[in-house]
Amino acid sequence: MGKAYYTIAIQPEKCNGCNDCMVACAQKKEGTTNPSDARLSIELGEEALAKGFALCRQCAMPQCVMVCPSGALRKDEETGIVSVDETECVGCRLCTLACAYAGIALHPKKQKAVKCDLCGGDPTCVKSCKTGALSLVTAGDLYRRWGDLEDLFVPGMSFCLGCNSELIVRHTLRRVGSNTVVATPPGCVAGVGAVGVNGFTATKVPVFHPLLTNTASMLAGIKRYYNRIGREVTMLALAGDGGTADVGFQSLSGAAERGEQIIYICLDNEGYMNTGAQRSSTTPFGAWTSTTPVGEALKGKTRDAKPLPVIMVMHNCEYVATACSAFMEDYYQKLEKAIEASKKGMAYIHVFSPCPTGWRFLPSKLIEVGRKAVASNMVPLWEYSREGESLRFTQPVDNPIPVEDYLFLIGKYRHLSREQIEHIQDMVNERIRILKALVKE
Amino acid sequence: MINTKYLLIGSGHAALSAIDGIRMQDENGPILMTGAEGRSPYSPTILPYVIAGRKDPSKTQLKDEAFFKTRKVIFMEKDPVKVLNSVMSRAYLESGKEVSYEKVLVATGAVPQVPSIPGLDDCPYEVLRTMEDALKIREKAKKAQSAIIVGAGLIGMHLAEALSSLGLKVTVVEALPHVLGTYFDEVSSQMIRQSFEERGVKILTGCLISKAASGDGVCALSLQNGIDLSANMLIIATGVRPRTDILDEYVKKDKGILVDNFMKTNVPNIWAAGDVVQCKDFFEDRMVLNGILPNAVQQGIIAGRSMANDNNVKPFRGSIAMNTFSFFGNKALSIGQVNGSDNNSDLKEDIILSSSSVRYQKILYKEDIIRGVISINTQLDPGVFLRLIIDQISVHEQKNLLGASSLKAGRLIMSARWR
Amino acid sequence: MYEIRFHGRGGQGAVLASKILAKALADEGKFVKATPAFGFERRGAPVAAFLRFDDKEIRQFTNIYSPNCVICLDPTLPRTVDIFSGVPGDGVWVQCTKKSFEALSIPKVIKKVGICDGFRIALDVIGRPITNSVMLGAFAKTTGLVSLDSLFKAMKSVAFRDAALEKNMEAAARAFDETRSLDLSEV
Amino acid sequence: MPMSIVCDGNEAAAWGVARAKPDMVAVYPITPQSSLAEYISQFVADGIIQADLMDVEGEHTVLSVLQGACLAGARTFTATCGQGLAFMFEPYFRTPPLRLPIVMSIVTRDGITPQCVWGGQQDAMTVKEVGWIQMYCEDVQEVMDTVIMAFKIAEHPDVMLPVNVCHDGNYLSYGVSKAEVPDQEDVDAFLGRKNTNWHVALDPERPMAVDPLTGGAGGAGPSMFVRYRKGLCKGMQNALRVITDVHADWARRFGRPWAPLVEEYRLEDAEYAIVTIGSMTGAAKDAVDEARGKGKRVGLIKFKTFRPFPLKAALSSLSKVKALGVVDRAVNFGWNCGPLYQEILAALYHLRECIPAISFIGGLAGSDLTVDKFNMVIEETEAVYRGKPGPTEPIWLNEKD
Repeated sequence: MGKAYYTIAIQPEKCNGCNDCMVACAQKKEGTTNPSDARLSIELGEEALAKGFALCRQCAMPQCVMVCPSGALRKDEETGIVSVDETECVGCRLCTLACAYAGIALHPKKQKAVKCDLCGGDPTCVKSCKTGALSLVTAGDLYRRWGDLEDLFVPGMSFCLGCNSELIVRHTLRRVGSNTVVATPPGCVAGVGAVGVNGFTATKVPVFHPLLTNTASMLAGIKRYYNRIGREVTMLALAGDGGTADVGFQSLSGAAERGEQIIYICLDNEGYMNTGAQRSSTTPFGAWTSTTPVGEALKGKTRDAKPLPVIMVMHNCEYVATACSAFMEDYYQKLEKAIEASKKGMAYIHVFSPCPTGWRFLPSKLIEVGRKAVASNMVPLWEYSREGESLRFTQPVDNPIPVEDYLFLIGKYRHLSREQIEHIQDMVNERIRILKALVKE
Repeated sequence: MINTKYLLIGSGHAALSAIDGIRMQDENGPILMTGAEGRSPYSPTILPYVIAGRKDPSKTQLKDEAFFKTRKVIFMEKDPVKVLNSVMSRAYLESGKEVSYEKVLVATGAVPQVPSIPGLDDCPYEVLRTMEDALKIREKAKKAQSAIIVGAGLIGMHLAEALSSLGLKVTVVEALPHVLGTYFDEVSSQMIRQSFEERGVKILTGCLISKAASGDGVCALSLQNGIDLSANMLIIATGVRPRTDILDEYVKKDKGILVDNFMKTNVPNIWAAGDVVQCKDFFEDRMVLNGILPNAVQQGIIAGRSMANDNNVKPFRGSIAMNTFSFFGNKALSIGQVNGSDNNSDLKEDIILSSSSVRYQKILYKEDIIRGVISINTQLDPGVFLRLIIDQISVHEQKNLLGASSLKAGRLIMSARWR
Repeated sequence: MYEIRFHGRGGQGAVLASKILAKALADEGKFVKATPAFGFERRGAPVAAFLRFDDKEIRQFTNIYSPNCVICLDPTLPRTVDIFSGVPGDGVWVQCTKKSFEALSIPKVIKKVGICDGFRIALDVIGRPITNSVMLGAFAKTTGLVSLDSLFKAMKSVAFRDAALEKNMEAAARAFDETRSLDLSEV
Repeated sequence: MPMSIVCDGNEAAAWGVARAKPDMVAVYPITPQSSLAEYISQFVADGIIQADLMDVEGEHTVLSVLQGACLAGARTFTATCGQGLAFMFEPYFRTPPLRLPIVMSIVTRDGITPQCVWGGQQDAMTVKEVGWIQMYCEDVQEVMDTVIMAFKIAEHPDVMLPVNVCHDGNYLSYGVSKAEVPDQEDVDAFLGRKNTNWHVALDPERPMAVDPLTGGAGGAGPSMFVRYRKGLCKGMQNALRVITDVHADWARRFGRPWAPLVEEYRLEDAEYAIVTIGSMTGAAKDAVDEARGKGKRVGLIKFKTFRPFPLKAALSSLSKVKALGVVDRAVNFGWNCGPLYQEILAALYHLRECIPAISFIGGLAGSDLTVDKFNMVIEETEAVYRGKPGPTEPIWLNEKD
């Protein structure tokens, strides 16, 4: 359990549909050159990026193995390869019903299940792929790759136990790298000493406190000068919702409008969490904060959260995305796009950042809170790029769980009345409707 | 007395999946699994293949010793639970041992349902649920020339093919108007039937049995429509019922053990999964029996994770009827709601039918969402379609392509949703 | 020190006229200081601008309250604004008008009057009733304190909008030709 | 050959900027600074200024982008006034402790409310305590020259502080006069090699944390904070010397000897003096000349550098007379007098004797400080010199205009 195994990963945007992988596989497995004999398949759709893949993921908990009544399928605990013992297969095809990736099929002649076995660990298809669309990775590979990147924050910063922002900022700076100037305005990240305390610094890159109000402006000034002298240096903002959606909004808005080349990460913990949990404009309706308290007359915040990421879409940004630490791969992919986009203009990522301290839930529930926020559509994960000209859900939620399943995980919502919950559910439904309208069919 | 944290009663797919479910969250909590037959775990689904000689009965084991060892599971192969005392959290085994558990999963599966037919009790009939049953039928079939199978469900039809392939003259008697009526519509059912009949299997549908008799190595059935049948073997394959007899009265049951979407019974530390449960239906608000292998696996995982306090476990989506069925080299598939005509008049059908060969496909939609699929010998990925149904993915744009080129369309839609 | 006060309406270019004249005088070696009276730039509102020049350095940056010369860019303005306010005597008045000397009411403090039908010239040449360049030509003719060439040079250094430099010079030149002056001390 | 032009103060400032060759300029228009913003934009458009022009959405961002650019090593310039300065105040008051040598013109304007778009020094005077160097100009040419000199002062290693070059809204912003634009090579030679962020930088090639949390009740924090504060004060005091040196250097190179800190006019044998600041001084000098013509022994003391307050230079001049009339173009509400007057009183404490002084407040909201007004100032001051008890309240010069 918990071991990371190899699997073949596909990057659809790199695939040109040449079929080399399928031919190579067919040759190796069947001695033919007929792509339909291959253990993987790539179908081309009408649009350039539309591709239909059929390929085994060598799942960690393979459903095909679990449903096989014949004991013919097994996952090697060492290599992770899911393989078929053809002599034991009776051809019942229950495995094909269990696999959502079309990764296993019945051999038309032998009437036995056949599937990719990674060629024992050195897959022919990957070697044959000239565009780099196919690669052999472990699920853990990604994490290991991230882990191998240098953590450019020092250890021992005084984040709260289970802080989501720490997770995000450390990962972010790892990926963005050392040729970077980091701005972290007053807020949790700065408050834990990200810029340093009393003469000691907390990062291995240049870092500074902008004002709560001018993060994007200051970065814009730095970037413009580096551009002027012909040096490519990345500008990274790690700001909270106060410095972004509230007093910092004008400078952000102006910088986005002017297309300043900045990666702006907003860590939205829905309030001023480092100074005693006061309300911000991204605090959701009904939430308790120290300035929207719960009493006889008032029951938490009376207004809905400002939908900042959507606002940023309409702001001349090159790239806008929402993210959540419960979906780190999703975040990393967005981060990579943001890095690219920031070479042309502003890349804005709005990271949902649950706060165990200020929201009142156990640190151990952090990821669960994130998952349920996404599963309930409280926090839809999407991205927009100016090039793509359309908004795209990266973790579509077709059957959202009721928002109360999310709300009741968190202390700041404990007092909510039925009417308040309904209001939040209505708001969530309405915002999803608006977002969907921005998706180009 | 044996103490354990997790007791798993049964050794089928549900119980085995529960092991992995528990171990996702709890790496070391003691697990005890009890089997009834003194065999390595196997699947009843494989039994027709054993009878047909296509599967070596000694090679049916689903999991080897290493599986239990790496997962730290104690498997007592032949210690069936006799009674479960839900109040004391104790299981009393037939061997006389007592097991004290913190949490228990009841995955006792099902037992054959035998209809009451006058005279049947005196006949040497067979049922097929255990390996012993299979071996017995296989032995008998070696000496027999003919067999009557009562019930044209999956087991009955599987058996009919198996026995027919062994050279027996097979007659199938079914009370309902069609074979495999649960899974296939009239057209596809007729195609399957025709295929059987072409190979000499006699199929009598819409026939009720009035009495049974035996003597001289021959079993005889009288049907209500006046037909008399006789054969060397009589096999009853009229379905199964959940095996709930070990439970006391505190555990709520209807036809099966009633469970919620996390496979929990009304008793806080008792879970149930697999063929023994009665659970939510996927499409409709009702509690249904659930004798379907992939559902049992799903339930087992959910039950295991729930037992180990995994807060992120997603609830069971509800039982969906589904099966793959192979007959004489043909491939049939059924998922979800397949009959639009009955009480589901809002379903729309998209049908491809080939008259020249055995080829048929029907996709049922409710608006833009797929509700069911029947396929006989057409190309599609069953698992992809199952996922499209479960996730209720709107396929408005791709409807035409889904009907005409199901394999490609399904893969395109699914791939677009992966990351 | 010689002090000039421009009167005009917003849009007629009184402030620009003071700037041009300042440049022209500076070019002729004079020390100059010019300031506009400040207000919102509403079209049609009365505006004023002030200019001092001298052969020695001028230090004060203030408005002008007792001008030696009043230049009025608009024919209707004398009816609403006391353009002669503070003129101490022996004053010079350069007025945009199509009236004759006889039709003007000339106060006692004015010693010399220059008139020019600036509107007609501006409309003829520039196409719009902007009289600043015209009245600079009239001022040059009336007073002889600045040469037309210096004015042209100054105009060239000012960024005229719509590239109307040529037309403005033409208008100033025509005004120079058409301006008639009356010396009351000789009467 | 220096180019001779006739221009207003805003254009003169823009020419100063052009000759100083900044890397980045950011401006947000506001009356009466707008034409300065326009000149700069036009100069950038015409290639006269080869700087990155940041056309941003407000003064707050104006100064913020310049702070960023400056931290990366850029020479920067901006200009504002009045409400724009108020809106800019948040980044404004951290610029000095960041030790960023930004040069900013304040085209001084009176404060609201009542609503007012005209000149007055209320804006600059209101922000005088936060560590910017402030120099007030008298004349169009001085505006141009001082803008150039400001860069050299700001970027001096002993100073490293931002500089405000203040010129009066209306009278200097729009006031036209002859001016000389110095040759580029001469200015280049004067300013020397640019090195704006030798001290504090945001550069991945030499990572440092700019502005870490500093302070608290114990540990290294408080002493470190005091060190920062004392450093800033030292930079301010160093600036007095540097301003003087730079003005001397300017006079040597360009032949225009502006008084760097305090200017004395006809003070040598004066019995009493009037004290001025900014563009009012011209008319004041004319009034002094007139009075002298009538045999009155009056002199004038003009403050060019107001921050840091040139205490020594001020005392040297103030101690030469026996009565003072201080004319302010702004109000010190807390003391019911003009702000310069208040500073003069503080300076006078350092003399062992008491010199009577009157506070005059005039020129508010664009009102005119004419020679006549200064005649009155001289009369009142003379009366006090002659022994009449001074007024206990300020005299409002334009009260009856």
